[in-house]
Amino acid sequence: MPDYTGREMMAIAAARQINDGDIVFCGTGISMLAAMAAKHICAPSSVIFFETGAVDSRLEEVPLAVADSRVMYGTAVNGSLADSFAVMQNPWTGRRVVGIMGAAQIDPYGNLNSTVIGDYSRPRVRFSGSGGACDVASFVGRTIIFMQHEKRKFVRQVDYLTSPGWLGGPGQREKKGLSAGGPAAVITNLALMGFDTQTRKMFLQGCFPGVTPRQILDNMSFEVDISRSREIAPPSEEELRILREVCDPQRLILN
Amino acid sequence: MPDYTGREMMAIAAARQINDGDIVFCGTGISMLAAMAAKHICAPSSVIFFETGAVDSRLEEVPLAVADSRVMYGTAVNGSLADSFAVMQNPWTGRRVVGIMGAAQIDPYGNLNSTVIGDYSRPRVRFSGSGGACDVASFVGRTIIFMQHEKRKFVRQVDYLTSPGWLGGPGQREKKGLSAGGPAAVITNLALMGFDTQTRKMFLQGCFPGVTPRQILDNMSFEVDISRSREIAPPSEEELRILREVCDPQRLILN
Amino acid sequence: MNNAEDKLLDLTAAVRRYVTDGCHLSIGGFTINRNPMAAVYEIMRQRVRNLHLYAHSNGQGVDELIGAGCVAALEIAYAGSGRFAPTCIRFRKAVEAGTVAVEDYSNYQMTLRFLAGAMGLPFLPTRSALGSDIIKKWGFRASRRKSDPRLPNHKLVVIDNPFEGWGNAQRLVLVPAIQPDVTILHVQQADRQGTVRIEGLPFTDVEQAKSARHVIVTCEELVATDRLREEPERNQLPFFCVDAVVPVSMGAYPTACYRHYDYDPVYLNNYRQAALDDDRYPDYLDEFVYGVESHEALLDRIGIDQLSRIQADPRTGYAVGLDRR
Amino acid sequence: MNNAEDKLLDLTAAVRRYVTDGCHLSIGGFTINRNPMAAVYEIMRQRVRNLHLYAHSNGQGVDELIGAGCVAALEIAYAGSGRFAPTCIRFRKAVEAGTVAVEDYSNYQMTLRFLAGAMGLPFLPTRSALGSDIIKKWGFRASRRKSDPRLPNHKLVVIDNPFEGWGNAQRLVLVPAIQPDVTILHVQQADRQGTVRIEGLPFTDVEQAKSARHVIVTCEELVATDRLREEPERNQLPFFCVDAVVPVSMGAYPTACYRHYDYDPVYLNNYRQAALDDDRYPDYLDEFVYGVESHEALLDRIGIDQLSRIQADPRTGYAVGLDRR
Repeated sequence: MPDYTGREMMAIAAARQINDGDIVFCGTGISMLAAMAAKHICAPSSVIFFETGAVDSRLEEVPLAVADSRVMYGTAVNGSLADSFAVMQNPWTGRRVVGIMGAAQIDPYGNLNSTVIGDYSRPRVRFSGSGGACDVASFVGRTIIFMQHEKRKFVRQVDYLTSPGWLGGPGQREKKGLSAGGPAAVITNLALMGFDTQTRKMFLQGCFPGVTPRQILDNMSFEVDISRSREIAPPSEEELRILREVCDPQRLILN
Repeated sequence: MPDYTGREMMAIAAARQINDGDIVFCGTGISMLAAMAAKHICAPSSVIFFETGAVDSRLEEVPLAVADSRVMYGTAVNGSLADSFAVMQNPWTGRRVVGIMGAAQIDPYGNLNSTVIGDYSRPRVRFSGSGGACDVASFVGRTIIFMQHEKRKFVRQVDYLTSPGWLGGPGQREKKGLSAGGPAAVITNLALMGFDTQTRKMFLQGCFPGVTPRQILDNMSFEVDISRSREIAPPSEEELRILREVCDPQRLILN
Repeated sequence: MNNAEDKLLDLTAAVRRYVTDGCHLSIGGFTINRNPMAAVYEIMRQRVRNLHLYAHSNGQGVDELIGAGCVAALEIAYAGSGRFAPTCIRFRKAVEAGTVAVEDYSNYQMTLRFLAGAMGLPFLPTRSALGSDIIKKWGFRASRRKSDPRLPNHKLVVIDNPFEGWGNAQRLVLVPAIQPDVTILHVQQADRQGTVRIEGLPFTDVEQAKSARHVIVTCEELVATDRLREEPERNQLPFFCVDAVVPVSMGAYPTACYRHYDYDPVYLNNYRQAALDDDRYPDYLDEFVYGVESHEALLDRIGIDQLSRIQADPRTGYAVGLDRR
Repeated sequence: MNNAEDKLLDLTAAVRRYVTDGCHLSIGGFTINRNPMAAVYEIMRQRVRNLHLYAHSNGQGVDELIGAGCVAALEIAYAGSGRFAPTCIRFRKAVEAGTVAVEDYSNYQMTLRFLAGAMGLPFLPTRSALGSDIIKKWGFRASRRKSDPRLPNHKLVVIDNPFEGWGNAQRLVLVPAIQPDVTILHVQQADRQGTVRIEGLPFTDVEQAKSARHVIVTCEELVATDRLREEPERNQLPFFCVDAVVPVSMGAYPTACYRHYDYDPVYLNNYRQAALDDDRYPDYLDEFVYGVESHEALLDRIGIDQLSRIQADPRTGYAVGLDRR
């Protein structure tokens, strides 16, 4: 079994969640690597798509921001922000989009905080804010979330609900007026978490090699069902080769 | 005094209404000729602007429709319809737009009908419909209207109010939520009609050479104030040369 | 809408698959420019019926579809073909005869309605038409609207500005989104995947396409994907919005296609004469539409002499000095 | 906004004329690309104070203006500079210290807010953020909003769909228009009249410009009007939207300008180190902003060696193989 880092495992686990034909909304960092890798691993006709308006970028080098000039090269269309978010809010195209995003906090229903820790009017810690995350979470068919598995990040209630997940549970999104889509998976440095289709609550879908369900629970501030957990296959040599040699040879994101 | 036709007089009279710096919204036909002539006569830095999205077209030949390929050549921007109407609804640019349009009927407040004669649900005569006329009339700083001077066209009440003029009189546009602008002039085959700044009612501003105020009244279904009428200067030789040789040498619109 | 690498289809098959009796159809272009005429004629030849047609200011395409009896209902801002027909003639006759139901909007309202559909919104606001009969008079009655789930319950809705005068507006008109079953465009260039490049004015083609469930693109030139991607700034529609790509040379004829050919004044004048005369109109249809089996056959009938007269000048994009009387 | 044929102005004069204490300013660009940095540094040098700043996802420009104490209030979706600063550092410190008031929106909401301003509308609708704290929690209190005529009375308004479920929507968020006093863009090309061509992604620059009362455009290249008009499809902003045209070579430095130069990882990493250290930050300002008299002087200080490393490759539009660690 080849050696690999936690970040590499995360990127591969996310790439495997992408289906052929998906339109993949990428944020900055590891989500871009996952989308780049997916095109070589399992989803050759998935489309890499940025909120900045770039459609199907030819990523010869890994971008360091969604507005990096590298996303503008060889695209089908270089649209505007207004165009890109309309693709996601549009029912025909939006349901085909899978959004990949990170956050500072997540709750059992996949609601995300990327705005503040503490009180909004007097925050203890201020983050970047929503960017396009709230929009993507509101509109698209499916979202995949990257998180570090830590107690302070997996919380009962987020300090600020930036990006709507399943809100308070079944039927809540429809009631509020959001799309029928929602969080499908959380990929952490330890595990793959899913959301129960009945309760919309997070559960442990699988542990990364060498990780126990107990470790998962120890790193969260709320309980999740661990009964359905299975071990996730480690990255194959081919998957690692693609990630390291094709996607990020300079290890700009992987390090 | 040179010979000239009624249509030539109309085009020149309209051209003279255009101020340097105006953004001139043109419809099809004689309004285009007026805008083309104005650039040579009195408003060299006026901008010819089409609802189709063409800005500052280089009109080497007269277009026969606002979507004629001739409006696309040498423009500053070839925008979309969404762009062009936003220029007019936008407060900073919209107030600088003068719209030129025609209609089938007009009432004393400059409200226009270009939709039907008779009942809307069972029309006796059907016309093209609003196109951009209603939008322009709703948004811009000033409109100029072309009409044939006939009783059936100058009516007490239009059969269908397609494009709002001064509606029912002073303050009505603001009350309904329209821009502060409105009809400034009506140019007919006989005369130049203005709108009183107090009452917002149409009045006779001037007769074309050889036309009497009596003739004007005989060709309208409502009374207008004729006390302020003065004779309009005929087209100069230079104005006619521009119109005939520069703007429409094939006489596609002038005939 | 899909990403399949190759969406090439022939026109007969594309129309048969997506343009069915009773469907809600939108066609691109404006008056006498870039109407998808090859597709329009194919729809006529396939005798599609009861179309619910959306356009903003589409002239020739709308008039021909109405003339051939394909259209039951029409939502439109302007039915005219410039100097060739200030009001479209078969349209006028059909409305006066009561054989086509019409709902009138302004041009910007129709644009916003397609844009709302493209944006996935139920409506967009504007200040256009406040105080006008466009708001007061409905072409489709309330009862008809309520009983048809494919029509919004209201033609337009006027609301007070919830931001209390912000933006210097007291009142707004909300225009309901359009989501056609299919939109058909004719464009200058496309690749096999469906990425589209329009030259000159795009009109509302892009919004019309993005609002639709299915999109057929006919194009003058089928271009290699790599070539289109050398200048993505000039492309307007990404491939995932498009279902079928149909190369059709002179596919907008007799309307114009910027940088390729001009409108044909001879054809349009001839059409006007036929359209004005109820006795002659069936002969026009027989000769130029039903009596030819394809757009190529129509162009053959017109002949190379006339077609060469309307070829675009490479400098200006239209036929300089063309006799347009 | 005017049509004067010649709108050329130098940067000092343009900033002095349009960017005044307390004005509502919007700057173009996105994170580390096409920020109007030459203008940002000039604003800092002119010690403009109490700016009300609008951006969607502007990283470097926002952070520098805040760091220099120019900004009193900020409306924004995202303050980050990609991998160089996932959260902008001086922004974070100022918000945590309570020295800058912030109102949070999503990126699409900010885009729609500029678009509403550009369209002359008080608001636009969206479905984004329903159920989130972006709707529930206000940065600017209701009392502050009511007392300032330059702010809308509400952050956001949620309404029921007046078209009763049309478009499959029960509820919509209305986002209020922004009408900045001045918008500043940095673009690749402009002519003396003010027509603008942006290459690569336009972001929301066009909407930001059209929503503003005044527009300053800094450009890499001043191009002849006739040349821009050979391909009008590639131009985005007509001259009548622009007040001042200021040619500034490398005017987006240290952020990128597609097809001209890349972002400078050395400068941005150096900036991050300085921004993290309250003691070092004044030295950064003294050395790179206040201590140089113009953008040209800043570029001289950086030196030709480093600048040549970030020159764009003509094939890709960025600096291939640049060491970006």
